[in-house]
Amino acid sequence: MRLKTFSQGGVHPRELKLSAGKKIEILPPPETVIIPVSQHLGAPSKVLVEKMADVKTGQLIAKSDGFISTNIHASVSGKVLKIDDFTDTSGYRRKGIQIKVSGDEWEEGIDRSDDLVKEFSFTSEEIRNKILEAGIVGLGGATFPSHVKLMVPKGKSAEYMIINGVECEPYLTADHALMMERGEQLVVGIKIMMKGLGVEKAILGIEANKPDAIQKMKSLTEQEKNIHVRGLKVRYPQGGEKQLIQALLNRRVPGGGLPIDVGVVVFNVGTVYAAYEAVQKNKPLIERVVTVTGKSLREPSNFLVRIGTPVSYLIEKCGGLPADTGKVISGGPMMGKALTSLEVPIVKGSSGILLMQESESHRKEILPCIRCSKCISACPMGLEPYLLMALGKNALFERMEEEKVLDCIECGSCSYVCPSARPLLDYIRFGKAEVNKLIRSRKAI
Amino acid sequence: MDKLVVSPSPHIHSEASVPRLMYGVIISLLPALAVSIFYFGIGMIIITSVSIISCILFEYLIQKFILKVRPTHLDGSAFITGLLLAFCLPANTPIWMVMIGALAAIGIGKMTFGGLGNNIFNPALVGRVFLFVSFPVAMTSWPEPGQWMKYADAVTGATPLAIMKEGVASRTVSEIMPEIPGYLQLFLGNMKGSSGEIAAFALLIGMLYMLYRKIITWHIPVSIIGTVFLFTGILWLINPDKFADPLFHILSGGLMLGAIYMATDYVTSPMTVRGMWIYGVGIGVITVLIRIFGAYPEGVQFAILILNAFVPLINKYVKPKRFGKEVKNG
Amino acid sequence: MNQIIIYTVISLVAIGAGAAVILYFVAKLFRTEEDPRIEVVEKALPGANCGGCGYPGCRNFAEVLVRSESFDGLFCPVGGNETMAAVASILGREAIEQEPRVAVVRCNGTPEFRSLKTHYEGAPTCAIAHSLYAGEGGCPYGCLGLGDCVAVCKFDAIQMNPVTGLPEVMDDKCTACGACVDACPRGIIELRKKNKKDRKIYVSCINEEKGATAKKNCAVACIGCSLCFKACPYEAITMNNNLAFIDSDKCKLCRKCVPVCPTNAILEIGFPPRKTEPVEKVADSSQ
Amino acid sequence: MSNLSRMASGTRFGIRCRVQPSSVKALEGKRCREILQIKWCLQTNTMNQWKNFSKGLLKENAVFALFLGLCPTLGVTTSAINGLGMGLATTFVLVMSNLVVSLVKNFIPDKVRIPSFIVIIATFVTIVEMVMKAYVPVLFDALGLFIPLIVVNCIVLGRAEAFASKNGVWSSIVDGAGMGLGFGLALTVLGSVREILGSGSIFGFKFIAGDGMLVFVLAPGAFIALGYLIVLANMLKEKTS
Amino acid sequence: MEYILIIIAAVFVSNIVLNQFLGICPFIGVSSKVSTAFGMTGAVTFVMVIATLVTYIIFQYVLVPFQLEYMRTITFILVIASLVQLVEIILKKISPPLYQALGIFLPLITTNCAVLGVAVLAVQKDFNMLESVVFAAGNALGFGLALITFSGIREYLELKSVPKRMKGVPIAFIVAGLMALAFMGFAGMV
Amino acid sequence: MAKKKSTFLNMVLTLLVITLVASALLGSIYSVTSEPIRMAELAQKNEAIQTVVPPFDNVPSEEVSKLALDGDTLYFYTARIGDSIIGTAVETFTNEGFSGEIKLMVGFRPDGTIIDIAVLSHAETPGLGDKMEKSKSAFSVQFQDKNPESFRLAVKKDRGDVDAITASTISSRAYCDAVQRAYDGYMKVKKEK
Ligand SMILES: Cc1cc2nc3c(=O)[nH]c(=O)nc-3n(C[C@H](O)[C@H](O)[C@H](O)COP(=O)(O)O)c2cc1C
Ligand SMILES: Cc1cc2nc3c(=O)[nH]c(=O)nc-3n(C[C@H](O)[C@H](O)[C@H](O)COP(=O)(O)O)c2cc1C
Ligand SMILES: Cc1cc2nc3c(=O)[nH]c(=O)nc-3n(C[C@H](O)[C@H](O)[C@H](O)COP(=O)(O)O)c2cc1C
Ligand SMILES: Cc1cc2nc3c(=O)[nH]c(=O)nc-3n(C[C@H](O)[C@H](O)[C@H](O)CO)c2cc1C
Ligand code: SF4
Ligand code: SF4
Ligand code: SF4
Ligand code: SF4
Ligand code: FES
Repeated sequence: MRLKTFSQGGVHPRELKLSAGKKIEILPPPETVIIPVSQHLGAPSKVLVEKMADVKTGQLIAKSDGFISTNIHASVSGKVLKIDDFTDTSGYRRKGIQIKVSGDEWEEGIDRSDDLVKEFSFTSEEIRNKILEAGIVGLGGATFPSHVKLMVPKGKSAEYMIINGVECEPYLTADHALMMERGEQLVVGIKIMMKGLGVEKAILGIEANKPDAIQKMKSLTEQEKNIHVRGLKVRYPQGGEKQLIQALLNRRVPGGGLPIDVGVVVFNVGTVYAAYEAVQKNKPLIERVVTVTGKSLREPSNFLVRIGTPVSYLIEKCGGLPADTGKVISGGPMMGKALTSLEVPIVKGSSGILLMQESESHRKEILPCIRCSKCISACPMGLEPYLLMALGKNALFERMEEEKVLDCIECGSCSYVCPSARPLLDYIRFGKAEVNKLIRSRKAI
Repeated sequence: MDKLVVSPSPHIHSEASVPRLMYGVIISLLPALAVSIFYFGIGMIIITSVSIISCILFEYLIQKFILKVRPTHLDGSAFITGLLLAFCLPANTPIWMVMIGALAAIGIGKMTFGGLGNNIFNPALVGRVFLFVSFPVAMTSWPEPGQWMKYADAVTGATPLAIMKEGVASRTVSEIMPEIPGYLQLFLGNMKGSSGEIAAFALLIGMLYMLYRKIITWHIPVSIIGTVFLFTGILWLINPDKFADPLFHILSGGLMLGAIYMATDYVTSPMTVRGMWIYGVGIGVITVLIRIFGAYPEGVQFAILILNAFVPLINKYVKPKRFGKEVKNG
Repeated sequence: MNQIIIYTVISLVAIGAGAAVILYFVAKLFRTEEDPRIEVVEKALPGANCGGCGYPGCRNFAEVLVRSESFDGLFCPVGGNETMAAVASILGREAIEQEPRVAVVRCNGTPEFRSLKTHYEGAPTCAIAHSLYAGEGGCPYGCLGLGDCVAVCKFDAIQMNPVTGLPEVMDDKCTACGACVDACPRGIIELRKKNKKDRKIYVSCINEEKGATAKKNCAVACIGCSLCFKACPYEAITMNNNLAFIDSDKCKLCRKCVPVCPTNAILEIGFPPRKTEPVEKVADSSQ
Repeated sequence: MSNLSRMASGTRFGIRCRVQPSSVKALEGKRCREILQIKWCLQTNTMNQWKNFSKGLLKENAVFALFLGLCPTLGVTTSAINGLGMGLATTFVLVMSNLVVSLVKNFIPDKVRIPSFIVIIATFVTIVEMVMKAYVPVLFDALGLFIPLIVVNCIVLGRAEAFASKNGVWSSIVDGAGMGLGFGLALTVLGSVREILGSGSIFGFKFIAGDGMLVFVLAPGAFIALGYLIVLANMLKEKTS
Repeated sequence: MEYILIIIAAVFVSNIVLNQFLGICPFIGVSSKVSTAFGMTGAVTFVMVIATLVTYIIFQYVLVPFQLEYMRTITFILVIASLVQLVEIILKKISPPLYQALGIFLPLITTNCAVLGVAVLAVQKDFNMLESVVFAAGNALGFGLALITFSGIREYLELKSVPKRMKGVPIAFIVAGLMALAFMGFAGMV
Repeated sequence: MAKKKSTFLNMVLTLLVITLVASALLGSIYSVTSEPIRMAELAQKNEAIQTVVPPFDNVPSEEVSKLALDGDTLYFYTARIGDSIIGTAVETFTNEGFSGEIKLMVGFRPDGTIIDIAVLSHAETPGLGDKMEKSKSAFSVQFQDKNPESFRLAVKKDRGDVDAITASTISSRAYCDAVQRAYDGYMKVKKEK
C-alpha cells in the first residue's frame, strides 16, 4: 500500500537522525537550575516561593494564573537562590526562579518506580484536573497547556484523537526514543487522554523513517480496537497538526480554525507520556526527553533532562562543545531557535539541542526573487511566500492580511527551497506580528 | 567558535541556487546547440558566441557603470539570454546586428527593470523582436542547412511556415506539401529556420533533462503544445485544404523552443499551476491566430511577449489553492 | 461665401447656447448636496483634468484633498507649489509654526563600548532582528544597526556610520518629519528641540535595566545613578526606571550634568571645548 | 508675515498672485497704493518674466516634467521636422488662447469657464487647421489627426486655466510661448532621436545609406525613446539645479 | 462578421493606445492601480460610445447639409465637453454608487484625445451609424485592455526593485513600448 | 474689476457672445482659406496626374468620370491634346495593404498600356512597404510600358511577373491589386463608351 502523506506542498530535507537508536540516558541534576515562569503559551505563572526557601523535587513553585496558563514545579530539590530576570533563548531577560541543587528529595506521593500501571478509573474531569495540576503542556513545540485542549468547546465535538509521533524535523529523535522505550506507558497514556477527551478513536501517526517504532507501536496496540497506528511517507512538515490531520483523515482544518473544528484533537507522544505519568504516578512535568545532536558532536544522545538544566551541561555530557560550532539551535533545524548563549535553561518545550558546524551556520547571500515559484509549491498552506515577503518589505500589512499571512504555520519550507536564499519566513513572521497588531487595534476601536 | 551565529529559522537550506538552476538550463540546451552546429556550422558558432559574450558584457558594463551595483553577469542568466537570443536568429545574422539584439535584450529588456528577476518581458524575446522589427529583411532570410563553412554568404530561402503561409493564399495544402521537408526531417532539424529552433528532438531531450532536474514543471510546455495541437487540429478537420495538419504546426517554426525554453522563463511566467495553464493556453491560441490569420508566418515570439504582459494580472487574480479554504469538515 | 459665415454663426451659437441652456437646467434639476469646500478647492486647482496628480480629474483630487488629513503625497504638477499653497490656505492647513526640531539617536553603543557576543544573519532589518532577539551586543535597548531609520528617511538626512555601526543624523537636512522615530523598533530616536549652532545635550542611552546589568553589556550605558539629576539646576532631568532623561524644552545647555556622569552617557554636541577637560572615565571603566 | 506679502500671496482680496514670498520681500517698502498695482509691479519685473518663460523649457516642461500632451508627442515625432511643426502649431494655439483668455477672464462667469475656454481654444485650432491645409498641405498630411487633437492637449487648457485666467496679458503670452516652445523642443528632440535611429537621417538629410532601425519609426520605438529621454531630462534637471 | 472585424481591428490590430497613440495621458496617469484602471475603462466606454453617436448625428445631419465640415473640431469638442458634464450631473443624482465607480473619471475624459480622436476617426472612415458605435465600443475595449494590463504591470513593479531613475513614468514608457512591440504580432490580422 | 456672477443670464450671454465671436472669426477665416485649400488639394491631384500621363493641354481634373467598385469609387481623369485623348489617369485603391488602404494614380494609354504610376496615399511601413513610392525605390518602374493584358499583375511568388519589394510581399500584392483594379475599371469604362 502506498503510504499516505499530506497532499499539498512540503519538502524533504536530509534526515540526519544521528542519535537514532540511542537509549534514553537519565541525567543527574546539575548544580543550579533556572526555571522560567513562562514556559508555556498564555499567562506566566504566579510565583509561590520566596528567595532562600527550601524546595523539594516536584514541589509546586508557581501557579497557573489564568485560563490559558499552567502550573510549574521544582525539578530539583534545594534552595531558591534568586527570583529575578534571566536571559532566555532570545537574549531578552525574563522572570525565572534559580534553585541551588542539594540532594534529590522528592515531594510526597510521587511514584518514582518504573512499574507499568495500566488500570485507571478516573472521570474525564479528574483527568483534566490532574493534567493541570501536573503542569502539562504540549511537548510538540507549541507548549499549549494540555488541559485546555481537553476541554472541547461548546457546540463542537471531538471524534478523533491523533497522537503525533511524526517527528518530521531532521536530527531530532526524542519522540522516537520515547516510543521505543516507553511504548507500553504510551498506550496507557493514549487511553487516559481518550477518556479525558471523551473520544472513541485514536490514531498514532509515525513517519516511515522509524520502522522500528511503527512495528513496536503496532504490536502493542494489536489488542486495542480503537487505537490505530499509521505509517506515513516521510515529508516535512507532516508533524504540523493541520498537515497530519489531512494526511490521516483527509480533513482540512479551515483557515483560522482549530483542529477541533474538524472534530480532532492532536497530542504529541511526549505529552501523552507526561499525561500517563501525571495521572498514574502523580508525577508533575519536571523532566523531558531531549535530543542533543550535531555532526561534529562526539556523541549525539537522547537524554532525560530536568527542566531548568543549562544547555552547556548537556553539551558537556555529549563530549563537550566541538571547536567548529557556529550555531546552537534549540529544537530542530527547520523550526528551532538559535541560541545567543549556552547558559540558557532547558524548558518544557525544548525537544532538542542541535550544534551546527561553522560552515553550515551561515546563510547564503540574498539574491533577487526570480519567481521560480518553488516557494509556492513548497508551502503546505497554499500561500505565496514571495509575495508575502515583498509586501512585508514594503510594509503593506493590510494586503498581507488579505493574502492570508496568518495561515502560515512558520514551517520554513519556503525559505528552505528558495534558490535565491531569500529570508521569506523572516518577513512573513514579522508580517504576522504586524497583522496581529492591526487586528487587535481594530478590535480595540 | 568565535561568536554564535543567530538567525531566524529555518537553519538549513536546500541545494538549489540560482546559478545551479541557470547552468542546468544551459546544459539542457547543449544537444540543440550541437544539432544546430551540425546543420549551420561556422555561422552558428559565430552568432552564438557573439551573442553570449555581448549579453554577458553588456550586463557587466551596465551594472558596473550605469546602475553602479555589484555585477552579477556570471550567474548564468545572461548566458541563457545570449544563447536563446542566438537560437532565434538566422545563422547568417551579421555580427553587429547580433550585438544590437543583445543590447536590446539586456539593456531594454532586463537592466532597465533592475536586472534578474525584475523584468516583465522575456529579455531574449525582446532582443529578438526588436531585431525583427528593426531589420525585417535580414530577419526573414534563412540559410539553407548543411552549408558548413558559409556565414554571411550562405544561400537563403523561406522556412516551412513561410512557404505554407505564402502558399495557402493561392494553392491547397497538399499542393504545397512537396516543397516542405518531410516530418522526419522536421523532427531531426533538417530545415531552414532560426538557428536553434530547428531540431525538435534535441529540444525534447533538453526538456526531459530539465523536468528530471526539476528545473521546470511540465505545465507550460504541455499546455502550449497541446493548445496548438487542438486548435490547428480543429481547423484542419474543418478544411484540410486550407489549413495544415497539427503535426506540421508543432514540428515547424519556433514552437518547441518557445514552449520549452522561452515561455518557461521563471521571471516572466505565472507563479501558480492554474496561472500556468491560462498562460499556456493563451500563448497557444495567439500563436495559431498569428500563424494563420496574421501577417507573419510565425507567431510564438509575439504570443509569448503578449502573454508576458498579462502575467502580473494572472498572478494578481489566480491564487494557489489555499489549505483549508474550500473544504470544511471532511 | 457669406452664407457659410451665417450658417457657421447660427449653428455654433445654437449648439453652444443649447448646450448651456440644457446644462443649466439639468444642473438645476439634478442638484446634489456636498461639502461646499470641495467646490472652492476645485476652483483653486488648474482644472486641466489631466490626471497628473494620480487622481482621475481635478474634482476628484479636490475631494481627496478636502478629506485628507495631510497633503503627504498629494501634489498637482500643473499648478505646482502655488496651487498647493492656495489649497492649504483654503482648508486652513497652513503648517502650524512650530519650534524647529531635529532627530537625535539615543544610543552610544559603538563597538569599543559594547562587545558583540553573537552574529546576526537574519533578514537585514531592525524590525525583524528586534522581534527575534536582543541584538548582537546583548543590550536589549541598544541600536541594532541595520538601518531601518536610514531607509525611511526621505531626505537622506540619516546615514549609517560604518565605523560606529550607529546611524547619524545630519541636522541641516533633517526636517523632523518623524519617519525614523516611527521606524525604529526600539524607540531610540527622539525629536528634540533644535538649538543654536545645532548644540545639544542628551542622555545617549535608553536602557532601563538595573545599572549592573546595563553596564555589563555596554560601558556607556545610563546606570540610573541620579548624579546628573542632582546636578541639574533647571529641573530639566527626570529619572524613570533606572534611566535619566533630559527634556530638551527645559534644558538650558549649561553642561553641568555632562561631567558628573560616571559612564559618560551624556553627550554634549556642538560646544567649544571646555577649559578643563572632564576626567576620562570611560577609558578605565571599559578595561 | 507682513501685510504686503500676505496680500500678494494670499487670497484675501480675491486676487491670487504667483509670486514667491521671497520676491515679495524684495518689494517691501516700495509704495504701491493698490493691490492691483502690486500685481502689476511684480508682473513687469523682467527677471520674473524670464523665469516665467524659461520654466517651460526644462523645469516644468510639458512632456518631460509634467507628462502632458503625450499623444502628439508620440504620434507625430517620426521625424524631427514633424516634431518641430507640431510644436510650432501648438505654440501658436497656446499663445493665442492664453492671450484671449487673459483678456476676457473677468467677463466669464465661473460656471461656464471651461466651455468658454474650450471654444476659444477650438477656434484657434481650427484656424491652424485651415491655414495649414491651405499653405503647407504636406505637413498637414503628416500630422493628420493630431492637429484637431491640439484642442484636447491638456497643456493648452491647463495653461489657460492655471495661468491665463489668473494673470495679465503680457505674462500670459510669455507663459504660453515658454510652455509651447518647451513642448516644441521636446517634440523636436524626440523626433530627431527617432529619425536618426530609425531612418539614419536628420531633418530629412540622410547620413547613412540604407534603412535605420525601423523600430524607432514605429510605435514601440516612440515609447521606448521617450522613456529614456525622460530619464536624461531628469538627470539634466538635477545637474542644473 | 463585419462588426466583429471592426472590433478585433480596434482592440488588437490597431490598438488605440499602443498603435494609434491616443489617450496616452490617462494611460500613463491613471494606471498605477488596477482598480482605478477598471473604473476608467468603464467611464471611457460609456462616454466614447455616447459621444461618437452624438457627434456622428451632428456631423451627418447638421454640418454636412450646411457644408460646415470644417467646423468639425470645434463642434465636436463642444458637444463632448457638454455631454460629459451632463452625464456627470445626471449620474451623480440618479446613481451615486455608479458615480463613485465611474463618475469621478468623467472630467478627465473631456481632455482625453481618445474620445475626440475616435469621434473624428469614425467620421473620417465613413462609417454608418451602427458601425460608428461599434467602432467606438471596440476602441474603448482596446483602451481598457491596454490600460488594465498596463496597470497590472505597474502595480507589480511597485514591489520590485526598479532602478531609482527609471521608477515611475520612465519605466511606464518602456513597458508601454514593449507592450506595443508585442502587440505588433497582431499586424495584418484583419 | 469684479468677476461676473454665475447667473443664468450671464452664463448664456457669455457663451452666446463667445460662440458668436468665435464663429464669426472662423467663418471669415474659412472664407479666406477655403479657396487656397481647394487649390492645394487640386494641385496635389494635378501633380499626380501630370506624372502619370504625357503632357496635355486640357484640365483633366475637370474631366472626371466615376465608377463605383468594391465599395469604393474609381475616378478617371482624361488627358487630351486638343481633341485627341492621349491618356487617362485612374485614381485607384486597394484595402489589401499591410496596414490599410493604399491609393494610387495609374496612367494608361488609350490601348491599356501603363504609362506610369504614382502613390497618392498609403500607411505602409517606412523602410519596407513605402518602397512602392517612386522616390524610395525602383519598384514601380517595372510597370512602365507594360500592358496588363500580357503582363501578369501578380508577384512572382503567385506566378505573376512582378518582382516584389524585398520582405514586403504583402504590400507588393496590394499594389498589384490596385493596378489590376484600375486596369479592369478602365477597360470596363472604355467598353461601355
Ligand atoms: C488561542 C488558542 C486557543 C486554543 N484553543 C484550543 C482548544 O480550544 N482546543 C484545542 O484542542 N486546542 C486549542 N488550541 C491549541 C491548538 O490547537 C494547537 O494545538 C496549538 O496551538 C499548538 O499547535 P502547533 O504546535 O501545531 O502550533 C488553542 C491554541 C490557541 C493559540
Ligand atoms: C511545521 C510544524 C512541524 C511540526 N512538527 C511536529 C513534529 O514533528 N512532532 C510533533 O509532535 N509536533 C509537531 N508540531 C506541532 C504540532 O503541530 C502540534 O502542535 C502538536 O502535535 C500538538 O501536540 P501537543 O499539544 O501535545 O504538542 C509541528 C508543528 C509545526 C507547525
Ligand atoms: C515592423 C514590420 C513592418 C512590416 N511592414 C511590412 C509592409 O509594410 N509591407 C509588407 O508587405 N510586409 C511588411 N512586413 C512583413 C514582413 O516583412 C514579412 O516577413 C513579409 O510580409 C513576408 O516576407 P516576404 O515578403 O519576404 O515573403 C513587416 C514586418 C515587420 C516586422
Ligand atoms: C527555465 C528557464 C528559462 C529561461 N528562459 C529564458 C529566456 O527565454 N530568455 C531569457 O532571456 N532568459 C531566460 N532565462 C534566464 C533568466 O531567467 C532571464 O534572463 C530572466 O528573465 C532575467 O531576469 C531562463 C531561465 C530559466 C531557469
Ligand atoms: S513558512 Fe509559512 S509561507 Fe513558508 S512554506 Fe511554511 S506555511 Fe508556507
Ligand atoms: S522560491 Fe525564492 S526565488 Fe523562487 S519564487 Fe519563491 S522567493 Fe522567489
Ligand atoms: S526621517 Fe525625518 S526625522 Fe528622521 S532624520 Fe530623516 S528627516 Fe529627520
Ligand atoms: S536607530 Fe533604530 S532603526 Fe536605526 S539602526 Fe538603530 S535600531 Fe535600527
Ligand atoms: S495628449 Fe492625448 S490624452 Fe493627453
